Order: sequence, then structure tokens, then C-alpha cells
Amino acid sequence: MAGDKVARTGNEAMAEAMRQINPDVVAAYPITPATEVAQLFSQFVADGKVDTEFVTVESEHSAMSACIGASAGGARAMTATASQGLALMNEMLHIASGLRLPIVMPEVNRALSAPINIHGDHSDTMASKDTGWIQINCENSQEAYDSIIQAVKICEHPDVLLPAMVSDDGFIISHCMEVIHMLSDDEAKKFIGEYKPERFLLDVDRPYTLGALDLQDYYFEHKRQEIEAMNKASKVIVEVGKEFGKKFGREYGLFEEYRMDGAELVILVMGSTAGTTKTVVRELRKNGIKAGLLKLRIFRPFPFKELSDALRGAKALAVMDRSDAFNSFGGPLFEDVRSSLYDLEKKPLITNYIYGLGGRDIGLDAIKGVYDDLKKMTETGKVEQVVNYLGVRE
Amino acid sequence: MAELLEIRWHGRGGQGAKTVALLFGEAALATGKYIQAFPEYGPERMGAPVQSFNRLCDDEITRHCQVTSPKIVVVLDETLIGQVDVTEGLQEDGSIIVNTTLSPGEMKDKLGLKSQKVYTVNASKIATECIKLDKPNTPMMGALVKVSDFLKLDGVIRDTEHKLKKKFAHKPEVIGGNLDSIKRAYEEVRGE
Amino acid sequence: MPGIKELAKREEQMTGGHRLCSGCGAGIMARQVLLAASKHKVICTSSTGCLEVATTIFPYSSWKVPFFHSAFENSAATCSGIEAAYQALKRKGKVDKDIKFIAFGGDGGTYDIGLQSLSGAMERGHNMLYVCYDNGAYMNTGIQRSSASPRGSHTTTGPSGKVSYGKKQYRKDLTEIMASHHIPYAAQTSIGNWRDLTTKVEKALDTEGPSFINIFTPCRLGWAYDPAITIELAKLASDTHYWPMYEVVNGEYKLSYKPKEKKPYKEFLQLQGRFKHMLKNEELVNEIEEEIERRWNRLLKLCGEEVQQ
Amino acid sequence: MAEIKKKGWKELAHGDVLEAGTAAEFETGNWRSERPVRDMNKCISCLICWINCPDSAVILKDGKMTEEFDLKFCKGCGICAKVCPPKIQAIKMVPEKKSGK
Repeated sequence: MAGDKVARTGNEAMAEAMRQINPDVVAAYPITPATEVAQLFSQFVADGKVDTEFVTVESEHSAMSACIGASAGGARAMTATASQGLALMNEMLHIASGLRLPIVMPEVNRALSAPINIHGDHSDTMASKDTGWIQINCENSQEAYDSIIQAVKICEHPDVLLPAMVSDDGFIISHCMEVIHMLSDDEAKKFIGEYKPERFLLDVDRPYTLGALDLQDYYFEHKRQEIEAMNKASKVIVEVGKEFGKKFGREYGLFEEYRMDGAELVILVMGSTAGTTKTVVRELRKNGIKAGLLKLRIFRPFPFKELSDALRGAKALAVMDRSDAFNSFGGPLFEDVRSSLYDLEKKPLITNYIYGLGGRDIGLDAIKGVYDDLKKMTETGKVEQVVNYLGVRE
Repeated sequence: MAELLEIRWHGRGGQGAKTVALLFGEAALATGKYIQAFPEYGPERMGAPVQSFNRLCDDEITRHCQVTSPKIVVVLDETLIGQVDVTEGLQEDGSIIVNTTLSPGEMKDKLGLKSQKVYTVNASKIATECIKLDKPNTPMMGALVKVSDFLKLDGVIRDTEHKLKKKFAHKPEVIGGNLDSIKRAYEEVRGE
Repeated sequence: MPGIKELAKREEQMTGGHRLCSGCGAGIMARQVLLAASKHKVICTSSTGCLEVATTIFPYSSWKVPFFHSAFENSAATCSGIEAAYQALKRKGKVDKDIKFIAFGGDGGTYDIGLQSLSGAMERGHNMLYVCYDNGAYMNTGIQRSSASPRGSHTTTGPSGKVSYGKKQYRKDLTEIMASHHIPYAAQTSIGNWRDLTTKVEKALDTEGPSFINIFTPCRLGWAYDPAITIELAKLASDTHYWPMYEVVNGEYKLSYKPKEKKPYKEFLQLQGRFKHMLKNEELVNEIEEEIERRWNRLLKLCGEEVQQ
Repeated sequence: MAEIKKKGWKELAHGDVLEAGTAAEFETGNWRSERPVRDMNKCISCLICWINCPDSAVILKDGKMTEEFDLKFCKGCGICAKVCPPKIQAIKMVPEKKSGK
């Protein structure tokens, strides 16, 4: 593998990626557990390791507003946030994507209030899933680091021009020191290239208006453009992930298929739990059980076609959601996965597990239990309970 | 697959349980191991009982669940015993290292352990003498190096020196004392 | 500072063809600000509001300078982002022009929902001018009460009725709040005095660091008056001491305009439908007049002027 | 009025990027029920009407007043007539229907 092998927490890895990107503007506001990202970055600014204009805004709403202003101005702009901060910026998330501004945002997954909780679950990013942002979910610090660098290239691609949030699990990854391979500063810089927007507001000799009132006669056309950008993003994500793999030995796609060769019992999950699941899959495979894992990396755009192809051979599928959608029928990931499988002639039996809310630990035994359930399903041919709550006290 | 070593650190907020887990993790990384180091996070402030963890392995570590059955437990503060269940989940053939004036035998009785090995070292005394501060975390790392037999002392010293030089660039006088404290605890830790 | 003949030689930065009401004060305000700014290269942002909505209806924009709008409460934060981008890109040699930044917001987007964003941007010291055009209510959404609405005014969320005379509270003093940020330049002016307005905009743009100007801007629709008297009404607001014109330059207060003779507040009220219900309530009008005088005298003291009793 | 041709989504620029100053193509003159008429014999070219016009409808030539108003934009608010100095009174508002145009 290319690059220096170092020990970094998720937050440190994200901050290092930002340092290498050396954005023109970073506007950020503290929020647990993402605070460190901005904090570490501000030290890079203070030490002259980047020449970024660092804006210490007074709220996340202003953080995103300033990033939007900076990006429209022609700058490469970044911020970092979590949970309530992401919720507070929600209004501006839609505006960043609607104005087609390629802002990249490290995001540390944390439960949403109330009740208040600082630990990792996916309710924050799931509440932002329809904001027009690309959403990249990371299993560990390595992926967080690699994905932030890739995100810059993806977002700024002329076919895309959308913002992206790159998430890892609060505390579980953000504060866990692990081994990562870093690119050299030069490799990172070369990979992302220089940002050359087609038009930007600071180009005062070519003045234009951005953010005009768009009524019945134009709004739909502009939204249709945005939808097309999201449609095209999948292809660009795969291209950039391949190029990254070719150059640095770690290839990325829309999702990772782990031991899916002939897998009959499949768990589909995002984030750090995928890593824990890998440990279980290895054990099960050793015992001859045809267990597999599909780790979803890109939640937006949702790779419905590719997913249904990958799941064609599964007999039973458990979709694991680290948040609920409060729709009385499972989590947000479950909704999309189940919908993706609708057109398959031979569908796997499918069930949903809501787990790990508020950072509740999910251990090897719990995951093994899910595979046991899947096995039972294949034996009886029945799904006893479609939506299950894993690890909650009754 | 190579064996996975899981370690749990007990301390009080401010004693450096988190820092030492990171230091130990990085020292292990320098020897080519895969590592994890992470604290348990809560709203606790200075003085409250806290925990941190290490995982070490020759292979990549993919699991991200909590450490529930550690092979080794390190207790930085003896007064935690009785307040916190420091032996919870400790593997039957595991070890516990305590910063105390008691002998391993006395500590084994106090903890009510049977199969597990108990090690003791007066890390507070070592720290006070070497660093002029009751910061038992670095000496306890020396004791852990000895007990775990996973890393080589000179490698750990080399790596820690490198780390401390960065961290204490503004007060280099503390570096030597910290390194000495690791060496002394490595020598002085006793087991039963 | 430029005379009117000098201003007339400058290039207009705003076109006609916008959809503001006939006789709209905001149109006058924006034109005069841009005329005063036109010796510089400027980039403007605006909060959501009449000015933004009516001047940029896709595909028609009245702005000949780069203009950006993102949301209601964040004109200052958005502008501070562009200014930060400017600092970065200039440092990196990607932008070579000298550029000034002007953020516009109405009183709703400034006194109320945008106050935090404005306060943050001013405190951080961005090199930008924030212009609040104060017409004393949320006009864009249909004349709802704001914290800038004058006491007694009728608004659609603070209406007068059988048991209420309209807004109970006095206006918040935003210019004072901005002066308390100890920014190098804070001022209050009015479209009733083009000379004062354009002079202050020029001064603000020549100031290094953040500056703030609060501009009294009548709204014919929300205030219910004959649009022809827009300027007259703005003048009256200052002649009644309701809207003093002054500036705070590096902490020093200076009165910009002192009417030769103070006019009764009632003269200002009686021209506007929003105060119609108050005219018979002499007690209320007197009480408000007293408060206006108290504030005026306080300002005179701050400005080192003699207080008339 | 020459309306800008409405483009399809594939032809439009990214986001809602909009060229500067295009409102100059938009006519608001049809909002007017009265129009200003200037008496050039009275006008002293003080420019007060020009600087107080909300619609950029007072036409200058070489920095001086002309008889013309830009009726494409003028909404007939009457501010220009009102701000004309009391001793001059060079502008009158005339009902549109009677103006004969």
C-alpha cells in the first residue's frame, strides 16, 4: 500500500486530509464529536501548514452559509460538523446543492436530540439524506481519509458539481486511533488537482447573479438539472475510486462486497459495524456457513441497480439501520434497499434491524445472532418479523 | 490468524489513561503491529473513573465493538478498586497490573481473583521520583510492556522518546524522566 | 464626498425593470448605495426579502455587479464567506482586483432572524459593509411585525383592534448594538437625504474592516401612503427626531443632521395608514414623543451636542 | 415586450446562474397609470429627481437632464414630481389615458 503508515483517530485522519487538500476557505463551529477536526485544522493554519482562510463562525448555519458564499466566490470551501450542527445547517444544505456548489464536509455521525446524546448513530445524516448532497459512509479512519480526498475530485467534476458529506461513526471511529496509510502531500495535491470553476463571483469583470428567485417557469428545470447531476455522480464516484485504487492501491466503489462469493446469508450495513461484521463473517465462513457482507459506502446517490445485481444470489438479507425513519416500517436504509430489490424476479427474504442508537455497542455476538436469524429464515422460508430492534431492553 | 490482544486501562480523569493508550498503541504500531487505541467517552470530568482501550494484532483489526473481555487490565489508581469493577470480563488466563504498594499476593486477595495473574508496581513512587509528578501512566506502560511480552522495551523507549520530543518540545526536561520511569517500572513490576 | 453632478457621471449599477412597488424606498436605497459604491469593484449579497426577490426574478436581474443570495438570515455570513474567499484567492494570486463587499438585509433579516449572523460577521472583522434597509416590518411576507416596527404601528401580526393599538414595544436600536461591536464605522442614515446616504456609503467602503449602515427606507405598501411622498416621509422621520442621522467612527459619535426645527411626531404619523388608529390616542402619541425625545437627547449627549430642554 | 426564450433544463447554466443586468429587458412601464412630463423651460437640471427615482427611469445625457423619461421602466410613482424643488416644479404627473400615446 502506498503512503506513510501512521496512527490516527478518525478526526485526525479527516483533519489530515483537509490539510493536504489545503482548501481556500474553512468555516467551522465546534460540535462533539467533530470538534477536533476544525480544532486540528486551525492548528495547521496557526502553524502555517496551510494557507487557508479560517472563518470561526458563530453557528453551523453560518458555517454552511460562509462555505456557500466562499464556494460561489470561487474558493474551495470546507467545513466539518456532526449531529445538531448538521441539523442546524439543514436549510443551507439544500441551498449548497441547489446552487451546485462542490463543498466537501467531513461529518461525524452522532445521534440527534432529544434525548440529547453525544454518541455515534446515523440519525443525523439520515435526516439529511434528501438534501441533494452526496453521502459517503466510512468504515474506519482509512476510508474517511481516502474518501475526503476523493470527494473533492468527485464534487468538482463538471458532470457533478454537488456537495458531499463524508461520514464516520462518532467516537467509535472519530476518537479511535488506528493504523492508516497516508498519501504524501504531493500525491494528494496532484490527485485532486487545481480548482478551476467555470464561473465565480469574484471574477468581477464577468458579473452574474446567483440565487435568484426561481418561479414556476424555471424552478423545475433547475431541479431537473440537479437530479441529473446526482444521477451522473455514481459513475464519477466509481471512476474516481478506481483511479485512486490504481494510484494508491486502495480501490473504492459504491459498496464493498465482502465474502459475497456464493453468499446466501447477507448483512447489509454502513459504517463501523461493517468492520465488526467482517470479523463475524470470517468466523462463520471458517465453519462452512455461507455468510457475506455488503458494506454500503455511497448512500446518496443510492446505487439501487448495482445493489440489486449484487444481492441477486442472496437467500436472506438483513439490512442494518443505525437510525429509524419513524415511518413505522423500518429504517431509511431498509426502505431504499427493499425498494431496490422490487424488480428482482427472485428476491431474497429481507428483514430489518434497527441497532446501535445513541452509540449502543454492537458486539460480535449480536451480529452472529443476526446471521442465525437469517439462517432460520432460509430454513423456514419465512420472515417472522420484518422490523427488529437489536440490543434494546424490552 | 494471529491472536488479538485486548487491553483495558482504568484511571481517573486527568491521570492520562487516554494518553497512555495512545502512546502504547503508537509504540506497538512502530513495531509493525496493527493497533487500535480509544477511550470510553462520557460527560466525566477531572477525577471521575475513566477507561481506555487498546487492541493489538499482527493482522488488520476490523472490529469496532467495545472491549468486553480484555486479556490485560491496567489500573493506574488503586483507589478505584471497590468503586469500579476493574476485573469485569477479564479473561480466565488474563493479567491485571495495579499501581500499588501492595505485593502481588496481597493484591490478588484484595481483588478476589483465582486463575488470573496479578502484577503490582509502585508506579506513583516511580513517577514522583522520575518525573516529579504523580503521573503513573507512563511507568505503567513500562510494566505493561513487561507483562504483555508483546513489544520490546528498547523499541518502546525509542518510539516514546520520539513522541515525547514532539509533545514536549517546549519543555524537553521532562522527557528523560518519563523514559526513566518506563524503564524502572519495567524492572520493578512483580507478579504472582 | 461626491456631489450629485459627480454621481451623475458614474455608471448605474442597477437597471430598471425590477419588480419593486412603484415608489419603493428600497429601490431608491439600492440605487444610491450602488452609485456611491461605483468607484469600486463591488460584490453584493442580500438576505431574502423584497429587495432580493423583486430585483432577481429568473431570468431577469437588475444587478450589474456580481450579486448573490442564499437565504433569509445569513446575508452577513454569506458575504463573510465571499470575503474570506477573496482574502484567500488574492493571497494565492488567483484574484488581482481590489474588491469591496456589501451585504444587504431588510429589518426582518437584520434586526431579528439575521442578528446572530450579522453580529458574528462584524465581530470577526470581515472587510465588508452591511446595509440594513429598515422599513419597520416584514414587508416581503406581508407586513408582519419586526423588532424594528415602531410602537403603535399596525402590522399583520401586531394589528390594531378593538382592544389593542398595535405594536406594544418600542423599536430595537440596532445601530447602537452595532456600535457596541466597536466596529470602525457604524452609521444611521435615510433615503430622505441622498447626500448623507451616499457620503456614508463612501466612508464605510473606505474604512478598513467591518462597517454597518442602517438606512431608513419607507415602504408605501406596508405604511399605506401615497408613493409620491416617499422621500418627504423619510425626511419627516428625521425632522421629528424619530430617525436621527449620525455616525460612530472608531467609537466617536457624530450627529450628521439636526433639523432647524423639530416637527411634531404626529406629522409623520398622520401621513401613514399604519398609524391611522393612533391619531385619536393622544396619550399614546405623547408618550411615544417623550421616548423619542429621551433617545434623541441621549444621542445628543453621546455626540457632544448641546441638549435642548 | 421581447421575452427571453425559456430554455430547457439541458440548455440552462448550472444552478440558477443568471446574467447580470438582464432586468433591463423587462418592461415595467405597463404598471403606470400616470406618467411624468417635464417642462424643460423650468428644469434647472438639479438632478434631484434622478437620484430619487426607484426605477432608474430618469434619463440623463452627459450628466444633464433630458426631457425624456424611460417609460419602459417608469411605474408612475410620482416621486420625481414631488421632489422637484417647490420653486421649480418642472415635472407634472399626467394620466396615461390623456397623454395620447
